[in-house]
Amino acid sequence: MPLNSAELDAIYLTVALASVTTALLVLLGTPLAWWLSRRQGNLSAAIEALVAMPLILPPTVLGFYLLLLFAPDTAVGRAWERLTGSQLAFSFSALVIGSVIYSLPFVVQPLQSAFQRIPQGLLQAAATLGASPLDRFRSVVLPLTRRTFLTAASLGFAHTVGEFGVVLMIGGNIPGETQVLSIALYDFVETLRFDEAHRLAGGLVLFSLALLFFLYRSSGTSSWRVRT
Amino acid sequence: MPLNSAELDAIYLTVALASVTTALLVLLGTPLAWWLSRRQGNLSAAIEALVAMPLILPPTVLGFYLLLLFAPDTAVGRAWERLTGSQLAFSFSALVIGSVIYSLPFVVQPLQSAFQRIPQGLLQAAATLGASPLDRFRSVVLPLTRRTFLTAASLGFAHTVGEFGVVLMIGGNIPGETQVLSIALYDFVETLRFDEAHRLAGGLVLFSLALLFFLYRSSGTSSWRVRT
Amino acid sequence: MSSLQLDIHCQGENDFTLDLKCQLPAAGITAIYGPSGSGKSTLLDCIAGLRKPSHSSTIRLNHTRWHAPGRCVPPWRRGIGYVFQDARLFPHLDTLGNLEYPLARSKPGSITLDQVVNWLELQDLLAYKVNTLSAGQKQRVAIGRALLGSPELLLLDEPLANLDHVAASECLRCLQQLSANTRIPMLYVSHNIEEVCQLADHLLLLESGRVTEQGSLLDLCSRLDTRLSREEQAAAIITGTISGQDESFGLTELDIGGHILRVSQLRLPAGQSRRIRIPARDVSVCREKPRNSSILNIFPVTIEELEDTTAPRLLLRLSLGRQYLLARITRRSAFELGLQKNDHVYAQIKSAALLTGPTDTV
Amino acid sequence: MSSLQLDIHCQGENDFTLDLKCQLPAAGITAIYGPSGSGKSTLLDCIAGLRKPSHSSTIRLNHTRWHAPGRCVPPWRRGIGYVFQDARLFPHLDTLGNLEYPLARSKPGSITLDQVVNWLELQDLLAYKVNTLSAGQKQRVAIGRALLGSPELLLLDEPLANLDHVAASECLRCLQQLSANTRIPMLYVSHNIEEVCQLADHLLLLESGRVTEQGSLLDLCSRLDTRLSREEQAAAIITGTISGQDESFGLTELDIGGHILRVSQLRLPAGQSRRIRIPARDVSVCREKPRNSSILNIFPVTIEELEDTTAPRLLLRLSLGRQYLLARITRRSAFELGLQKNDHVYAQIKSAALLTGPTDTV
Amino acid sequence: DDTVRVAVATNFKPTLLHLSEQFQSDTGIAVTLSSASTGVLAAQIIHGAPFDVFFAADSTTPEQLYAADNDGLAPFCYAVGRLALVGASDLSALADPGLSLAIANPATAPYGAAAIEVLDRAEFSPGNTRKLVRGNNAIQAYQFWYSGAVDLALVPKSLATDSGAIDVPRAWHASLTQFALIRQQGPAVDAYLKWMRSDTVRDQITQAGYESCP
Ligand SMILES: Nc1ncnc2c1ncn2[C@@H]1O[C@H](COP(=O)(O)OP(=O)(O)OP(=O)(O)O)[C@@H](O)[C@H]1O
Ligand SMILES: Nc1ncnc2c1ncn2[C@@H]1O[C@H](COP(=O)(O)OP(=O)(O)OP(=O)(O)O)[C@@H](O)[C@H]1O
Ligand code: MOO
Ligand SMILES: [Mg+2]
Ligand SMILES: [Mg+2]
Repeated sequence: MPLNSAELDAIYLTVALASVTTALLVLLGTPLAWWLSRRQGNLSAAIEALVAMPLILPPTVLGFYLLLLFAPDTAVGRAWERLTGSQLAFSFSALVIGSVIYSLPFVVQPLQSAFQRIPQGLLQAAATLGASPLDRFRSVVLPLTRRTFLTAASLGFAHTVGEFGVVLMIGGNIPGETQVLSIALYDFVETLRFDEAHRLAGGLVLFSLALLFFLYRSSGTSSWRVRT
Repeated sequence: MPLNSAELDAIYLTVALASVTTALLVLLGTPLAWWLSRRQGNLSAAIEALVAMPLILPPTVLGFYLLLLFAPDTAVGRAWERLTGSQLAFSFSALVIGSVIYSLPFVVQPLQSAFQRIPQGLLQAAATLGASPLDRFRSVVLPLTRRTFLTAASLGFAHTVGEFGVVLMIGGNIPGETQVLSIALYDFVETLRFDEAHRLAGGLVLFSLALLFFLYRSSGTSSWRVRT
Repeated sequence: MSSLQLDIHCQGENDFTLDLKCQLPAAGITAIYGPSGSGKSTLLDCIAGLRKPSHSSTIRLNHTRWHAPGRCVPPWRRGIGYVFQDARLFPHLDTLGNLEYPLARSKPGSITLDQVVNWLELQDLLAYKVNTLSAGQKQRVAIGRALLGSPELLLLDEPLANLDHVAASECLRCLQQLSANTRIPMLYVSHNIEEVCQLADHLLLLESGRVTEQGSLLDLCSRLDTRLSREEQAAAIITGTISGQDESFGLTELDIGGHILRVSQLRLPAGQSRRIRIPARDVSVCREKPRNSSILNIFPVTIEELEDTTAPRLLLRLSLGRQYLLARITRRSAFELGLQKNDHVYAQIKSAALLTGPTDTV
Repeated sequence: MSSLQLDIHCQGENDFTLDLKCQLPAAGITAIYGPSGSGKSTLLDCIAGLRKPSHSSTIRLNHTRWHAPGRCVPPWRRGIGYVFQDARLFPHLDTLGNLEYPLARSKPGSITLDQVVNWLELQDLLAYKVNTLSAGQKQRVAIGRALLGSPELLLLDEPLANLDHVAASECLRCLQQLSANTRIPMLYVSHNIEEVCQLADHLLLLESGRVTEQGSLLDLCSRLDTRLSREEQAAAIITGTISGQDESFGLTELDIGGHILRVSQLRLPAGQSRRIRIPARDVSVCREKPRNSSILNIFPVTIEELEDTTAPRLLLRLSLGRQYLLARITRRSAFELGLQKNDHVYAQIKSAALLTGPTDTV
Repeated sequence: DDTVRVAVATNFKPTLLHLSEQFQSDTGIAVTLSSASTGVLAAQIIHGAPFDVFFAADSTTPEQLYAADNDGLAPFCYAVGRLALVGASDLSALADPGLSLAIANPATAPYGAAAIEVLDRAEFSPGNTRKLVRGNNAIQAYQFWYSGAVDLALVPKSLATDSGAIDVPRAWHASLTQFALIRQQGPAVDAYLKWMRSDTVRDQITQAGYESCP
């Protein structure tokens, strides 16, 4: 079953979107989660609530509001155009931004609760051994929360691959530019082309299953477990 | 701005669906996460991958496959009808099942990594003090992972409230029966009734923000933190 | 007689194997002694059921088989109390919560919360979060918690390691009383031979996962060939009968086969018998009976055995009636005094050594 | 002179406040001694920067202000090594990984990995996961890790609590050597007064967060009014000059103001001076010089001070030339011998006590 | 059972909502409207969705459904859609490559296919390089324009009656005939059908931006 060029485009775009989004999710989510894990009080509770917010709105609706925000005649849209010279709405960048906002809670919340459970004493020990905060994070926190990072990143990746409401709305379903796999799949279902839908869905599921399986298996074997 | 009866129906249905789903997610997700956290190897990696699977498919497509599964002429559909006397597809039960499957990874994965980080020594201590496995879980594991339960449950709840692809597909958007808030909101946007959409979206966001805020604030203050 | 029967083979990581077969009395206090890494904690873990020994191992307390081929009682059904080397308090409960934890989970026992709080002086700590306790405070709470489970067997893994001297001897006294009053048998792991000798009735010496010596403390202590006697803190244990009280000087007189030994006051009725630990380093010998010495306890003894060594100091085994003393002296003194087996000499026991309070008497 | 200046006020939870102002020598080993919960760990935490004292507190090592109003150097810039009461090894690294952790993070020091591995006998443990180490093994790795940070100040919080006697004295010897060779000043928290006396040059006694006594070990040890002398294990420290070696019996002779004290062999050149710890309980007194005794060390002394007490035993302060010995005897003996201030008597020091190997000599 | 369960393609939902409310107040028979795109509704119907009446956005889908199980009444036309351009005052804007344009997805929506036919006309070929955004259905195409993200949109006239839309000539694309299918008959459904076919309703459908069936 050869893939046609539209499908290849969609696959490429999906992988690119999910990868960039996951990378950004981890990059942004990690410091945010760390900050939240070290703080208590109204401000951090408010930010936590805000991070969880995008979950409450149906993706298409969220996408609609993002579109209202990204349109060329809004402050955001104009600022983007001044900075990059191109329009934000219906661009790959818009997809990335939308996906990041949409999946942020799935990365921030597990990381935050993992960070909170890092034994304080280990960080203190590292500090007395000359490790700066960043170094401590890299050399103690990261290795101890590896599995949570894996979880968070795989949730974020999968969610971006599967997500389509937001992408559809702010991407405009432009083949080769913003048409990702999930939209292509959706189109097959919409047009009752079930055979093609089954084929694509089956491929997607098998590939993801295999990927996740190896991910989890490898994370399992080299896992550290504190005896005490 | 009084709510009309369709909106009230939708609110009621949404709260019911999200509550039942969250309860089931926690009920099913907890033992599953516990089991996964105690095991390593191919079987558990495979199950982990399976749990994460629904994420990869766009919700509508997932909904479509669930529809194929639940239809009255399938094994599942027939079995359900024999057991309960009513049709599964397009029923509230179907929505619950679909939502549970869809949101399971968001509950299982954080719980699993929290469980893995419970100090083994505390469980051993509890065992020597006469606590059976269930008792240990209740008296040691639960209190130590309270915050993760909160995270997991709130992610699951929010995701169910916001989720609509699956619900639309297997529920059929039937007012008073399967039309939840997210679909009603979607409908407003789709039928270009933007004022009503803004009103509903605004209400939903404010309410959820307030709820999450208080949830996170209360979980923050009474949090335990191990010094070492 | 009640006993704890062990036949354990437990393969660990790091090339370590615990391999032992022995029968310990399930009464009184049995000390487990051995160098770091010799498998003491591993042994307790096996007994508690926290670590699975090989299938063919047996662990039996009296007539209850805890582990046997085809049978393994889970830890929470073994009715044990375990004080871990690290305290392992529950961080989500305060001190009181930790103490109360076992109460609902074990059959009601004779030890009450109030008693434990009193013994271990936990009054002020009850409402504290456990993560704000000092290391010694934590350890005391852990001991209390284990006691409140009304165990049939108490496992203690260096419970006093983090306690200061005063708190430690206070705890030791408690444990002794407890052992006497409740008849809960105890397995007591310690690196501190003094502690061990003060407390234990029975001894198990471990090395690299194997038993090197085992027996009653009295036997093992007065023998020159055990690991114990090679220790810095070798001591003999002798038994005496309370024969009088010297109220004005706060001393008690014990009869040791006709000789009077003066020790710090023991409020016990005359006629009762008592064990006294006499460290070898506190005993010196003279050919003539010293006069006008501050040393109160001077006894005529016979040299039973002289350690044959080229080290700067050696051990003597001295018979005092039917009992034995150990003395550690320099080889130079032995030479200068021309000490020989069967010589009659005087043993002087530095009195103060016997006066160091409750911890010195068993 | 180099010094560690402390003026710390630190409000804890549970009504505990650490409140102390003192100047410690930033050289040699300073022991911090006090009952459980007296604030020893809290003090080390403040010095390490892990706990914030009040704004107005000052912590200064030589000319570096670590904490002062408006200034707070973070822990990782203080150049400290800290051995925690619980080992706090990194569970994601093996033993070697833990040891190497500080290497890249501190300026290269004079202590090498090989040395540390040798001193602490960690060869066999290098590839082990730290969660499979026994408690004592963990503690040794933690000590090694702290040393490898080449600290300017080493903080040790009961580092030997989980070690057996042999390993503990081995470690003690290392720390002493280290202190002598590298001149790293150390703050050493311990509950074990023997350990403290063997190791420390300087002493800080804490009680309920306050300093009760502070000074050089020699001063504090020979005074009858300090907490130390009230301890079971009170001891005097005296200084002597190596005057000869008795090769055949494995002894070394020290000159103490004209008197010869024989101790276990010290391989040091004649003329070098040495500190000897003499526990009060090992010293007895006689009016007449004993003859034919196994006790090698008998000195004429003068009673400087008699403790006035109604307890069964009392302390004597005895002058030996310009130095002092402590003797713990029963009140009964004091009475029977009619001991008085300024009496000339003989002090006999149970020789074996001075022969207990390296740990007994500083 | 005096409830009529109606599945309706989204483009017709606003119109039908209005009509059904009238029906409900006239007859007391309740009408529930479930809307989604034609494709989703069809998939649901195939798999047991309990709909009595299905208003599709095209003619082929109802015909396929009817051919599959051949029960109920044959599908019939209820309205013919018209395409309109929003965002410009003149159709010539379609030839301007500088103006972005939203249409419905031609693969899934009949209005999208019609829009492509219009854009394929020779006079608009200069605009071929424009940014062409495809909504998943006609509604979304309209939302793109509404949000300000695109300059122009080719959408059903029914959506744009009050947005200053310009009609696209009927002949420029294949006819947008919309068929309805009856799945389940009964007194309530019959009454509803009868009412839907009444002249008043036909007039209202026309006013809403549709044309009457041939
Ligand atoms: N969880 C474990 N997995 C594998 N090996 C272990 C584990 N715990 C301990 N060991 C190994 O078993 C041996 C005995 O350890 P154990 O803890 O029983 O010693 P111990 O006698 O209690 O020593 P210590 O006095 O230092 O506490 C050690 O060599 C240790 O490395
Ligand atoms: N993290 C903390 N928060 C609040 N209070 C604490 C904390 N840690 C210790 N304390 C309290 O401070 C006091 C001193 O504790 P610290 O740990 O300094 O004692 P310590 O002298 O080291 O005792 P130990 O010898 O038992 O280790 C104790 O009363 C303890 O309850
Ligand atoms: O009404 Mo449609 O079928 O979504 O264009
Ligand atoms: Mg151990
Ligand atoms: Mg402490």
